[in-house]
Formats: sequence, structure tokens, C-alpha cells
Amino acid sequence: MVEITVAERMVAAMSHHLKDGEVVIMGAFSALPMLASRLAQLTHAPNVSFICGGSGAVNPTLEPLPESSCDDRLLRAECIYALPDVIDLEARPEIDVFFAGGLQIDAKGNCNLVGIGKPGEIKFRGPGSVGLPFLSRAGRYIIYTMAHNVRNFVPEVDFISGPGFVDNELLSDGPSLVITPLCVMDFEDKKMRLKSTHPGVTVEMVKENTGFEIIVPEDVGETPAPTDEELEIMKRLDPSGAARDSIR
Amino acid sequence: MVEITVAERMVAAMSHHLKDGEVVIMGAFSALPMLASRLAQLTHAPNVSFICGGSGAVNPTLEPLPESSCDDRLLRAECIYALPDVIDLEARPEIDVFFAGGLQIDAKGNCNLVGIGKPGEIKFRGPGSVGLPFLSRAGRYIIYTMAHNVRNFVPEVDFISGPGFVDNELLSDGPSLVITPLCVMDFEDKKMRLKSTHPGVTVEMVKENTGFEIIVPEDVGETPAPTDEELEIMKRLDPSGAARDSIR
Amino acid sequence: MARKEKVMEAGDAVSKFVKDGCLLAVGGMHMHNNAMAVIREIVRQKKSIGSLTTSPSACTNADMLIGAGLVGEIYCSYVGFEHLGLAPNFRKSAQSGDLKVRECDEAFSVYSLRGGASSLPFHPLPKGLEATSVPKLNPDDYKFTKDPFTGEDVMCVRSLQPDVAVIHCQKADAYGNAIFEGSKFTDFDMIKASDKVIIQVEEVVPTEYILEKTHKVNVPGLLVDAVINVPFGCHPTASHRYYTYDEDHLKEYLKACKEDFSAYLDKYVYGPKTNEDYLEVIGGREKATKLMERDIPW
Amino acid sequence: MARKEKVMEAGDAVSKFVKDGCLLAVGGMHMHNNAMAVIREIVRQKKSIGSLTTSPSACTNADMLIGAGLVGEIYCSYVGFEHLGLAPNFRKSAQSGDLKVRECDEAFSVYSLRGGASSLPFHPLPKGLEATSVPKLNPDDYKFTKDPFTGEDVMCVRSLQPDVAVIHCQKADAYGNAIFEGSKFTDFDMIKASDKVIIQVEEVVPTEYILEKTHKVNVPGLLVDAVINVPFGCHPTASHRYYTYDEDHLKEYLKACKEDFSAYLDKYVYGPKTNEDYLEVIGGREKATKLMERDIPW
Repeated sequence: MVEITVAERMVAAMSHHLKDGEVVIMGAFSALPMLASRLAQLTHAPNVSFICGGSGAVNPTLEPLPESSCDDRLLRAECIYALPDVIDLEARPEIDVFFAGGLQIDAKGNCNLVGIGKPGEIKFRGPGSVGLPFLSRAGRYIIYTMAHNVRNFVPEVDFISGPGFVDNELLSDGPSLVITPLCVMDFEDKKMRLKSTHPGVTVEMVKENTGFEIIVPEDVGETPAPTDEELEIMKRLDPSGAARDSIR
Repeated sequence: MVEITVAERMVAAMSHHLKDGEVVIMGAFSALPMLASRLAQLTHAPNVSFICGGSGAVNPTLEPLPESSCDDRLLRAECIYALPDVIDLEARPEIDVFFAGGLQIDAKGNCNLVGIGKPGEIKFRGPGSVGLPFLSRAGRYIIYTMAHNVRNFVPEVDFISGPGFVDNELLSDGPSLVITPLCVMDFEDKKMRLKSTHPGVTVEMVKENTGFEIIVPEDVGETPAPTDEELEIMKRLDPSGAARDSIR
Repeated sequence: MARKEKVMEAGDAVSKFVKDGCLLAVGGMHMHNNAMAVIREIVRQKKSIGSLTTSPSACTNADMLIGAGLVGEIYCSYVGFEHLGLAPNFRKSAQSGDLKVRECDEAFSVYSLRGGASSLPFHPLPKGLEATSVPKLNPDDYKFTKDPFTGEDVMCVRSLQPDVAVIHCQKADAYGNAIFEGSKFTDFDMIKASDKVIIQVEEVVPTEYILEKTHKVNVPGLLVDAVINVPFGCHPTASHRYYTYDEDHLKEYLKACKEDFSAYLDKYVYGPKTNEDYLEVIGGREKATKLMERDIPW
Repeated sequence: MARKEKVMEAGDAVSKFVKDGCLLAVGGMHMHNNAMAVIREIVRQKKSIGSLTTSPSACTNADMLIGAGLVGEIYCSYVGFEHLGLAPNFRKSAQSGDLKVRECDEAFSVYSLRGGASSLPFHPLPKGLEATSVPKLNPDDYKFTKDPFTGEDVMCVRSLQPDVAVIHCQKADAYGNAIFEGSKFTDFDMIKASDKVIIQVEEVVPTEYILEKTHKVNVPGLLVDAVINVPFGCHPTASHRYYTYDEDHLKEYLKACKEDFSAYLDKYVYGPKTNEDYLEVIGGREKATKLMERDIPW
């Protein structure tokens, strides 16, 4: 029997969330979202278009999938947009789904890449907010993380890089899905709600590792495994396993 | 003996006015300025750069010279800039010399492409101002016309498309040279001054065909003929004579 | 599931995407890359164009729509035929008042579209452009605000997001990934700023070709709604690197405008219903060959 | 008379064009196309950088200058090493307060340069970007004005016109006509916005090559002041379509930052005075071959 890695399961969950015809965008550190978007194209959603952040690559073939979002292996694509053109696009209604993440994520789906601390007293300096402010103009967004613990899932972020369900007027529908190495969550009345846990993860473990209260419905199932076809495609696009094996 | 056309003499006068290292730009209907810029590169000013308006061609080889400023024969060039990039450049201090013209030109060097008449009562509609407003940001500019009479050289333009020596604060040095089928003029204290007449043209003829008073110095000479080398280059770039024979 | 192709007939694209009263943007500049096959179809369908915007230098693309009586107003930086003369229909309609002219300059044409492409509420201009008559003639589209960093007054233009853009590219694949083989003029920002985009091309190429030429692909298909496959579809204007403009025909056009423009429309627009029919009327293969065979430096 | 060539040594270009206290822009994004040969020369000459601005995602290009103690302040949208981790020198200096951070986002990085490239006094932003902490952390560079068409408040960024830009292109001719063979990132607007431009290249090509590849030429030579011919000059970052980033070296760099960064600078920057010497120190031809030989889809 094939072993299915946590990363593969996360990629499948991302892919299943994308609808045919949608335009998807992702920034730095996005091997999983890139793989998920291409997987969606090759399975249920052939009319998905996806843009790999800084490289400007639109619908790269990902043969093979690179680890960096600006890699020149993305240059086999349907178009190489200049970055300012990508940014212009991020402000337009064309973008349906934005992949986002952060050092901290809070109950309202805010993401923080600025740092930990207070204005003028940042104790742990993050890299910076990059494109996350454009979340306010995307259709909806998927938050994904490479870790899930009480340090990154906090009641309230110290700084807002990507706005979740904030009071400001947003053009977007807000965050729609959270995918972590432990589970998949969605939102109910703008509050995070457990949807499914990965094999071997209990509801209790998710609660213990989340720094705020989440909604736990009665019917929390197991995050679906990728199909054989999906696994095969992932393996073909990422033969070295750089993405597939990044979380086991 | 070779016959020298009026157009060839005008091109030579334009070329002589360009200094080595300058950046030169021209818009529509610019076969003569294009030819003059390339001629300057191939003679006294190898470091001149020139940009052919709408085509975005920077330093096209002009082999052969096309009549249209947007022609694809300009695509053999050192760079094809997109038009918005050309416009950005027109706002930068890089542009030393701008070629301009108009339906009407007045004593202060204002150019009009809007039309003849008054606001709301335009009797003769011109094509529109295109890039002439950017004259206010160029280093200096050369006005050239394909005709010289009291209808296009008027005391005051009905509308300002390209500002000459107006009261507004300009970043440019204003108009520096006027080249017509009759003569070459420059400016003294912001007033047009006859510099030289073409062969067969008298000072009186220039005065009669100009709708305002111009300064006439004592030593008005003849506009210098192109050298043999210059004539040869012009003939090589424009073998059909489309530009060279456009004013005989 | 299969990926959806966007190739369609000009007639279908125009009836689907060009709505009466719309703000229409037409690409190309001077007598180059005017998307005439689609524009002729707009004339055939008698679509009423609420507002028309163009590159900084419009030509027969605007003049024909105006001559057919379809245009309410135009954002105008320049309409003309470069070395061949002024634009007769534009002149006549502007002088009579039948056409409302929103007086503009090249800065407006470029930055209004850039503003639209970037979803900016307005676009500031570089200092110095206040010195002409243009903003005084058009206080609706040129307005002043404060530079928040210095407090100085800054002239701004309205951002435009056209309802539909009609653009000529030389090549595209069936999904709308498109290539400009020559000058891009302002077509690129026009595509980015517009809600719907119709692209007419000289040829539809396989996506494999697109993947090999990524350095040439300027337009991602996700911005394109329709691909119209009409070889020689720019006639009588040029298509860069494919054929030059038809100077004889343009002169015939200019003459017709002054004499009997409806006869011209009958012969060249209403008569031939398809691009193929049109190409026969203008002189068929012989004319095409003449416009392709020329002295080119590349 | 002969045309003047712009090819020069990195050392000469830096001493001529990078002035103490300047606003410096460095190109490239993440671990790609960082113009490291010129940046190492800036470190060697201990130029003090008044302000540093970068693409939306800076990497070792910024982190090295900061680690060498040369940077007063940075316009910061992101400094990091993508999947390899955070930027240690940046983090340390920002946390200690030695480095002033002008908190920014990607919109600032892009539109401040676009504003500079178009000589705009400021650049408005699309609505909705007010919802984050960034403008509150940086009220000097994000300010509000009125949309003159609607009267609504609009957030704007400061336009930047850097004194000098240091950019990597893959190819240029001796006159500075340059080609990006891969992604352009924000380098193109950086070149347009900056007063002086230093371009480092993998190879200098004849102008005849440029004339044949016009569809690839992105930068007209008239904007370029110096061309630096330094093959493998992006190391340890990648040069698109030439070689990939050196992950082992980047990890060594990140480790050195935490342990003894001055030893790193001694070994890799102050020690080797030229690009050739540097390439020997990092592993010579064997290393170069390894970074070029890889599984690429094009």
C-alpha cells in the first residue's frame, strides 16, 4: 500500500477547493499551492488559471515543480507576466482565490508577516507583508501553514498583513479555508470551524494546538486522501518529492 | 551637378542642430526628423539616441526609412519600447530634443493641433494634441512644418497643444529652432528670429508668408546645403525618395 | 473534462460582448494593427457606442465608426491618417457637433488606461502638462487634487475601465494567450483595463507554440474573452510583421468620405458579410501578396 | 567619431555612480537575479547607503548590505530567503533598531517605482489596501488625498526615484541595450525610475545580436550608465535561464550570519577582489557546472 504524506493530503484538499474556471494566485514559499493548482487543472478543473507570484508565470507546466515561486523552471508557461502586471491583476476582480499564510494567524483569519511585538517594540521581526494586503481585493482566500501550534494560531495577530474578517470595507469574501499539517478548517459566521482532521490527528490535538476557540461540529471527518490518479500526477510533477515529502 | 531638394536641406539643418549624446524624440508624420536623427548618428553625433514615437523604436536602422512613425519597418532597432514606456520617458529629464509641429504656430512658438476657432465653436477641427503637451518637459524643441504661410504662422494660436514661451512654469528650455520649406529660424529673447533662407527664398518672401513680425538680423545667410556625404547617406536610407523628395 | 476554447466568429463575439451604449476601446495606432474585421462587424450590427476611446493616435478604426453614425462621444488625443491627411468623418462630425469630443492628449490616453488597469480611482500626471488648452477644454476629465506629501496641486486624469476592448494581436492560441509580433502601442494596458476583451488575430497557434515562445507572449488568456481568427483582418491598415497598410485603399477611403461614404460602407462593410468575402472585394490574393511583399529590414 | 561604450569594471562603476548617503535600488527577487557581483563591490568599497529599496521580495542582496553595516534604512515589503528561512542580518538589525524599517507592502514596492518611472509626484493605490497595519506603521510613506472625481479619500504612496539602481540582466551590448531572458520582476520600473543605472550581465553581446532580437530587448541603452560583464555574477543567487541558486552556499551564508558574519565577508567579499577570484573561492568550474546542469523544462 502506498504511503500518503501529510503534504500530499494538504495539496489534494487545496485542489478540491478550486472550482473550474477560477483564477488562482500565490506568492512566496508556495510549492504546495502551485502543485494543487496544476493538479486541479489536470483533474476536475481544466479551466483553472494560476499565477505564480513573483515569477509572473501564468499556467506553468510544472514539469518539474520548483521550490521557489520565482524559479526559472516556471518559465515554461502560457505567459510570463511582469510583476507589476501581476500586481495590477491582484487589484482586479479576476482573481478568485488567493493563497496566504503568516507567522501568526488569528481567529478572524488575519495573517501577520510583520513580526511579533508592538509598534516600535518588535521582538521578533518577520520578513514583511509582501502581497498579503491584496487579500482585501481577492475573491476569497485559502490560508495554509507548514506548522500548527499555539504560537502561530493566536487569538489576535500583533499586526495585520493580510486582513481576515476585519471591520474595514473589504472587496473580498474573506478567508474560506485553512489548511494545516493537522487539519482542514473553514468558517462559519466568520469564525474558524474544524472541517476534517488528517489521519492520526484527534479533535483534541487540534484544540490543544490552536490558541483560540474554534467551532467543532459533530461530524468532523477525516481529510480525504488523494485518489490514485491524483497521487500519480503529484509524483509526476514532483518526482524528487521536494513538496510531497515536505510534511510527512 | 546634383539637385538638392528643399526636404534634404531641411533634414540637414535638423541634423546639424543635434548635439552628440542627446536623446531625441518625434511623433507622427516624422519622416524628416527620423532621417535627420539617423543622419546625425552617422556623421557628427554617433551618441545621439532617437525614439520614433508610437512605434516605440529606439535607434532603428532606418534601412529603409518608412513614412509612418509606427511602421513595422522600424522594428529593426536597438529596442522596441511599449508606448506607455515612451510616454514615461517623455516626462523624464532624459529627452533633450523634441520635434514638434502644428496646424498653427505662433510668435511665441506655441503649436496648435486642436483646431481653428474658439472653444465650443471650432470651425476647422484638427486631429488633436497627441504628445505635444509633453513639450513642457522636454529639454528644447524643434518646430518643423511642411508649409510656411500666413495661415499656419499666426500671431496667436487659437488653442495651445504644445506650449511655447508661455507664462506657465515649464521644465523645458522652450523652442529652439523652426524649420520650414522657406527658412530656418531660431529665437532671441523668446521671439522668432530669421536665421537663414533656403536658396531662391528672399527675406521679403519669409516676411510675407509669416503672420507676425519676426526679428531679421543683418546677416541672414543661406541655409547650408548638405555635404556630399550627407546626401549619400540620405539617399541610402531613403532610396525611394519618399522623404527626400517630399518638398522639392 | 476538457478545457474551453475561446475561438469564435466576429459576429458572435460582437453580439455577445459589445453592448449598446458601452464604453468601447479600440487598439492599434495610426494605420497599424487596427482590428478592422471586428470593427466592420460592429458597423454591420449597428451597435451604438456610448463612448469611444483609442490609442493616442486613432485612424480608420475610429473614423469608420464615427462615419457610420454609431459614436456618441470620443476621448480624443488624435484622429487622423498621419502623412495621408486628416480624418474626414471625425472632422465633419466634430465640427457639426454630432460627435461630442472629450478633448484629450497623449498623457490622458496612456494614463487613463493605466489607471484603469491598476484599478486606481484616478491617475495623477507629471507636472507641466497644465500649460496647454486641453485641460481647459475638458474640465470633466482633467481635475486637480493635492499631493499629500507636499501639499501642491496636481493635475489628474479620470481612470477608464472600458466595457470592451477590440484588439489586434498577430497570434493567439485557442485559450487567448496572445502575442504581439510588433509594436504594442497602448493595446496592452487597454486589455488590462477592460472588462471584456475581443482579440482578432492573423493566425491561431497551438498552445505548444505558446509554451515555446513565452518570452513573446504578452497577454495571458485569462484576460481574453474571444479570439477571432481573421487573416488580413487589419486591412486597410497594417499588421506588424505580416503586411503593410493599403495606401491605395486608404486614399479611396478618404475620397469616399468626402463624396459618398454610404457607398463605401455598402461596398466594403454591409456587402461582404465575412472576412473572406471582404478580402475578395478588396482584391483577393493579388492584393494580399502585394501588401506582404516589400522591402523589410528584419 | 566613434560611439562610446559603457562596459566597465564593477569597481569603477561603484566608485563613479554609488555615492555615500544615496537612495539605492537593488534588483532581482528572492534568490534570483540578485546583482551580487556589484553588491559585493559596494561592500568592498564600504559605501554608506542612506536608503535601500528593493523588489517586493529582497534576499541576500539586501541582507548582505545590512550585515556589512552599510544601510541606514530600508523600504521593506519582505526580506527573507523564501523556503530556506528568514533573513538573519535584516532581523537582527531591525530588532536592535540599528536599521530603520520603513514598513511597506508589495503595492508600495511596485507603485512607488511606477510613480518614479512616470515622474508622478505620488501614486494612488487601489481601494482596500488601508485594511492592514502597514500604513499605520508608516504614515510617512502612506498618505491620503481626495479623489478629485468623487471626493473620496484615497491612500497614496510616495514616488521613489532612486539615485542609482543595480540590476542584473542576462545580456547587454556595449551600449547598454539589455535583455532579460527570464522574469523581469520589478527591475524594469526600477531602471526607468532611477537616475543612474548599473547593469551587470552574464555576457556582452554584439549590437547586431540586439538588432536581431528586438522582441527580447527590454531596456534601451540610453537609460543605462554602466555595463558590468561578470559571468556567474549573481552567485549565490540564480540567473534566469543561466544557472540556479546555490542552495548549499545560501545555507552556509545563513549559518554564518548566526555565527560569524565578518568571517564570511572576509572569505567571500573582502578576500576575492574580482569576480574571477570570487568564482575560484566558491568552487570554480566544478561548482559552476553543477549549478548549470539541471532538469529544466525549456
